[in-house]
Amino acid sequence: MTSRRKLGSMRRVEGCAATTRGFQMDFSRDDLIRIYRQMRTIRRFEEKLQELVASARIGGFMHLYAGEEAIAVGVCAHLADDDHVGSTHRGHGHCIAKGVDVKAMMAELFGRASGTNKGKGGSMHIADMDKGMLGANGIVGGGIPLVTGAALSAQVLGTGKVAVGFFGDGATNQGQFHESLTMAANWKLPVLYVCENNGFGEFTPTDFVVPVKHIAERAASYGMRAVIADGMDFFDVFEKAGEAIEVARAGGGPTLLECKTYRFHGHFVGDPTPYRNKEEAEEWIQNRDPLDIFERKALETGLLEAGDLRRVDLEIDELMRTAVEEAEQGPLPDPQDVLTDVYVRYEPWHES
Amino acid sequence: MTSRRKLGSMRRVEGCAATTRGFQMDFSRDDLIRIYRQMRTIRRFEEKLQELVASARIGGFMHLYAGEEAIAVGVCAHLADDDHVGSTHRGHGHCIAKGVDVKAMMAELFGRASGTNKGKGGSMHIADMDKGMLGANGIVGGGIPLVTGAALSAQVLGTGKVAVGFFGDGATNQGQFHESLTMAANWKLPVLYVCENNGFGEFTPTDFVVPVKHIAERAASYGMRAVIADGMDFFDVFEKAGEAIEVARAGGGPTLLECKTYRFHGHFVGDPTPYRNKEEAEEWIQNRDPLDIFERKALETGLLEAGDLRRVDLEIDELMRTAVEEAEQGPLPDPQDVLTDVYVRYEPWHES
Amino acid sequence: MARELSTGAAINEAIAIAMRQDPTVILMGEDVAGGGDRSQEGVEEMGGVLGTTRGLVGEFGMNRVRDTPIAEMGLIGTAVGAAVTGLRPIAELMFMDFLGTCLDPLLNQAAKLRYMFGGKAKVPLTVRTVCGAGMQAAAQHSQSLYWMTTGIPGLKTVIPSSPAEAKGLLLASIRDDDPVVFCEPKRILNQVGEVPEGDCEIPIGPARVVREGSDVSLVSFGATVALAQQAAAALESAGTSAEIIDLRSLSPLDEAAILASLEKTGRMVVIDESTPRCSIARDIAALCVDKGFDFLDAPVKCVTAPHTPVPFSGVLEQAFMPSAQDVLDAVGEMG
Amino acid sequence: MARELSTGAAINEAIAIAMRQDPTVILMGEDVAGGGDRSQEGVEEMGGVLGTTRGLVGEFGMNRVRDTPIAEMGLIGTAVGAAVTGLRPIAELMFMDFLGTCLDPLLNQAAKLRYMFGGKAKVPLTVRTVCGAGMQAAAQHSQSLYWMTTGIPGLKTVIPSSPAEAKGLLLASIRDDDPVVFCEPKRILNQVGEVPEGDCEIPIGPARVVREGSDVSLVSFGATVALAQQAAAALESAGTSAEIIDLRSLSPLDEAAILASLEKTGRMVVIDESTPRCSIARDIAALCVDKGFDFLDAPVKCVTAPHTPVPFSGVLEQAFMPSAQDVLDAVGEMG
Ligand SMILES: Cc1ncc(C[n+]2csc(CCOP(=O)(O)OP(=O)(O)O)c2C)c(N)n1
Ligand SMILES: Cc1ncc(C[n+]2csc(CCOP(=O)(O)OP(=O)(O)O)c2C)c(N)n1
Ligand SMILES: [Mg+2]
Ligand SMILES: [Mg+2]
Repeated sequence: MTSRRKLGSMRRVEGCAATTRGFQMDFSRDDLIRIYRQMRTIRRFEEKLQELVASARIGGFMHLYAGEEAIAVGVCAHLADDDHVGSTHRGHGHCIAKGVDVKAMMAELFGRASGTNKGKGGSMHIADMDKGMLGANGIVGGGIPLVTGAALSAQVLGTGKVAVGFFGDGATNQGQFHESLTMAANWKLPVLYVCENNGFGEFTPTDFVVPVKHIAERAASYGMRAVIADGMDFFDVFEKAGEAIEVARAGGGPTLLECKTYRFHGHFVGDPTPYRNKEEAEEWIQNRDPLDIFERKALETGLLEAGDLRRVDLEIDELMRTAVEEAEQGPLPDPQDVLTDVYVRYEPWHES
Repeated sequence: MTSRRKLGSMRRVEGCAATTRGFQMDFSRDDLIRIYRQMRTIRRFEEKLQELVASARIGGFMHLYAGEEAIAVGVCAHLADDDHVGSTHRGHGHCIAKGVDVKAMMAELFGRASGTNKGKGGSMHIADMDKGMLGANGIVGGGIPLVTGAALSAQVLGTGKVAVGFFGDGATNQGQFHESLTMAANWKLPVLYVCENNGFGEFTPTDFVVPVKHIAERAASYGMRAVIADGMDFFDVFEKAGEAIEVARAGGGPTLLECKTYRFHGHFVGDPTPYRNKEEAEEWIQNRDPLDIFERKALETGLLEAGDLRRVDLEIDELMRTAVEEAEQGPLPDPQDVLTDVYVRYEPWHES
Repeated sequence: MARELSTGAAINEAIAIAMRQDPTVILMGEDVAGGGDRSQEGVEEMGGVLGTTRGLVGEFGMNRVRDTPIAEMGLIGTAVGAAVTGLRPIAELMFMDFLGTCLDPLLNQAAKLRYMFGGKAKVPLTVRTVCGAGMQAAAQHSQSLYWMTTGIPGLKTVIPSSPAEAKGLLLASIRDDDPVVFCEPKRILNQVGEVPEGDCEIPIGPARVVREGSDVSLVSFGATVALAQQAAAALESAGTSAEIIDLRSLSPLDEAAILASLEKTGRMVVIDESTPRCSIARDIAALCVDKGFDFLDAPVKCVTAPHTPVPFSGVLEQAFMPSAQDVLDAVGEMG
Repeated sequence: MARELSTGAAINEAIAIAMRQDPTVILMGEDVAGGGDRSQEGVEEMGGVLGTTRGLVGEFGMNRVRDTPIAEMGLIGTAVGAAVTGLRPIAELMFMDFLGTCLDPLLNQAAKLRYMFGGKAKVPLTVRTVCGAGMQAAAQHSQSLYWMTTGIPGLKTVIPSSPAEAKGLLLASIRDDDPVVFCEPKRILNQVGEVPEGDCEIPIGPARVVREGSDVSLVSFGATVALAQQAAAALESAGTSAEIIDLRSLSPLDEAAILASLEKTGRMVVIDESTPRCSIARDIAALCVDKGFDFLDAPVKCVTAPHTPVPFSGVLEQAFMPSAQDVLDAVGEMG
């Protein structure tokens, strides 16, 4: 089966056979620029955050997504606003790829009332229900049952929506992973589980704590489809995620998609990474940068020129500058707001 | 590799290669009678309990092991008192096979101070540390990390002990199963995980909630050795458990041993089993009774006669009679003892 | 019109009413249908270990009544995810003791999503769960852990004391837009009483004055309301007039009702079947010594179980559980 | 001799002393070594996310210092199993918020095994865990859930207030034959203070009188001891003499010390950084209105965080956390 794909044209694919055979991808110039813009936005956003934390202009625990951009963008390209995504502590990339407003995200990180979460969430909890973004999540593995539940909603109500859960290699050791995938497999829920295998959980190499070579092997415990993608190559991720999402929408059940990747920074901002092999890090960062790989392949299509992308870069630099500026000038929450938003309704309520 | 085995001769097998090839089993007449005695004791114990609950002479939640005797006995035959076993809500069989005193067990079920647990535990918590019995467990999957920890003790301290965890098919859906097996595989702990797949978790058929055909397939998620045994055949269980325990003691790491079995009674005493297929149940109970299978094979050796086993039956009937009698006459706990045994030391202690 | 029903049957009726009314209400849990594949000939369902949900899969089908694997983290976590994305799930946690196996989705997700998201989500989830001692179910199947869910901001905790209360409060819990932990005390599940037909929602929050009195206030909830009633009857014969409050909801807590009763009587006993430390009983006593200080004529007494696990043996379990006599003793000690 | 050390370094020292002395003591947790395979050339360990356990894998090796997978249920459950079979494990639960992912082995196994077995087992386990707000770590990394472990019979809960206290109390916790949850308040981890060299065990149970006073008792623990001290200094200038109690251990609780102080001053404020419902603060207030009723000259005041999750934004987090001013206000309200 081959089919022509456009970004954003992939919702509600009817009658698609549950197959894993590849399909030909055909992107327009606009598509390519849009993809590049998302990936570059994520990268710049993270670079900006590193600066801001280093200069103590923002606080909190901060985990950067730089290096893994092809995954969030490659997967979310198949999703509409009402498809749900669940994320992790390393969630900025998923948010941006799912269409969350970058300025509101920045404001959130500055703890402003103008932030996505009114300043109550911060980096590990950025969410936007209007964009189907069920939140970053500070609990490793905690987002996995949430998206499983979103897929259950879709199935019970027959909406045709699909849910996607992003999580790390380390998270696959969590009971929440095991229990969720068991349920999704039993019920053939419309969900895609995307493991971002970046070779580390915090400071511990994956192979030290995960007793199989490929995370994809773990799908055997659920009789689940499993696919491995090159997480540094947008096109590979896009293709494999697209197939899996089609299968899911068509009632063919869940897929575990393992994307091999690397995080370009430490586990958190400030981590000096003494535990990682310098040459290995160099190799990934110098030679396997997902932005470089994308740019090379995009230019090969002949649809655009390097200059087109450099213009995007400038545009994004400007966006970041104004995002920081506006965030910093954004209104601080009223201290009294600590008490609001706990419940929809809570009566009798007595503040003690 | 073949080797001659005797019951109780299997501890501390040194330098054994981690192989799964079968070994020839050679039992003496005494061995066979001992095995039969254990299996029949379990069966009679459970039959007695059913009577006692039906006539309201004992209370509490009661799950019977009848039908699964070959597993507990076949596995525990390889263990010494200082090897640890962890069990489930359906734990009487494991206790008896591990050598826990039957009269003290009965007294426990009568809630007597003379019980294994001084009347504080009851059916779901019978334990005997002197026999390496880490307790039945009321939490499905709760015993799995406990035996993993026992195996960790053995490894850290270099004692050469091995640990065995029994659990049901339903328990393999628990996060505790997944997390424990991950750890055991990473560290090559000396542990044997024995799944008693009796086709149901409470009233729900296994294939309704476990998305793979064989529980053994789940070992793939841990890169772990996996073996399937006929849980109704003592000899098959004995052989496969023996190999796995040898591997474990020799540093070869854990094994997941799936034993296919059936519970002859309802999930708990009083369960009318409307959910199970009558013919299927008949087939298992009439034609696959582990005691019948054992008896047939034991008699085939020519080492003993049916009469030998009937004498054992009578002996056990007598044991049960006196066990119940003594239990019923045993001392009730002093109500004040509700307060003791919580801590080794708790000061300042103020009872409110 | 009201008929006599058991608490279990009243709960069943509430679920059925809610499910008929609102197609987004679903029921999920271990063996809530109870028998797996309904399509198999001659196979009947159990409707849960205690039979509470029998018949619901027949009426609502397997799309809306789902037997889950024995995987509480997945069960409750999935229910939370479903609740934020359009369903209104009723998830059954078979015994409250199993909170140990699924605390994270309640503590860190259900309770916090709305707040962390700045109010931009709601979690209309009901977790039904059986609690309490009294059936010799021993240490891992007898706990009263409602203090644990009450202490978590973002959750509500509701506990009925009779069949009618169970029906009314469960209807409100299911329809509530916040996550509610609905506790079903083992000892009242088979208790029979009058239950109104049809819809009879009881709002979550306000406590109920079970009986007016002037000398001492007995604050109770769930299965301890019956203890309070026994104690009040005995006190009556001794010439002491006891007022009984049934809290109904532990979070939110009807502070005003508690303080009003204290103001009236000047003396209070809180009766709670859980263990003492950080209990509801002590929580309420603390309320009294803060906001009700001027009303206090005597120490506030907490009648609870001791600081121990729940023992198996009948004699020990009886010693463990608070009794009406304990309430009388507490009143006696107040002087 | 005493030197200045941070609380983190004091904890590190206590672990090293205990491990040197007793070969059955092991350390396990996520990244407690922090860097996986120590054998790899040029690779250095981190010693935990906060660096607390740095260097220990070097001294004690990978058999006794074990990096675990991110699997708290397995981590804590395995530690419990190891504790009943001959080891004396120190298990690190990175943040106390993660109790949600490993409550069962604590609630239903560690806390109950001894009791369920009729006293025939012991569980010498220490769970070290970081708690508290103040680092903008937001709702899932800032909770003070010690009330939850305190409420569980069978567990002990200990919380130090300074580097020296941390060293002494951790030594006692590791050597204790019961399961101890040892809480490390985030805000004191980098605090520096005098710490005795060598063994300096502080027994678990007795509270400490930090400062004698006659007008009001401030009961505090962990990071709130510092708040009490600030408040006491301010009260002093206003002519009010405050006595400060540092509880050290929340379970067991030194009721006698609390009541003795109340008897002396007649007025009490309990300062607790957790949320209010079923908190340690309210638990202690309840103690006062029961056993200390005759000593009470004023309402017992609880200074706690509000009944909300922990917000991210600095201004909100400041509003969330109890302050010395809140303590002064509470004293003021007492009249
Ligand atoms: C339940 C839980 N345990 C531990 C942590 C601490 N923690 C935060 S991120 C992380 C590593 C996660 O590794 P992985 O899943 O591979 O994701 P990555 O950071 O590599 O993207 C850990 C252990 C947590 N947040 N939640
Ligand atoms: C954590 C937990 N969840 C649910 C239960 C209730 N329960 C007791 S036994 C059981 C079924 C267990 O099935 P399986 O593991 O296959 O063991 P079997 O009873 O078939 O031997 C369930 C659900 C429990 N005790 N603990
Ligand atoms: Mg990773
Ligand atoms: Mg089973």
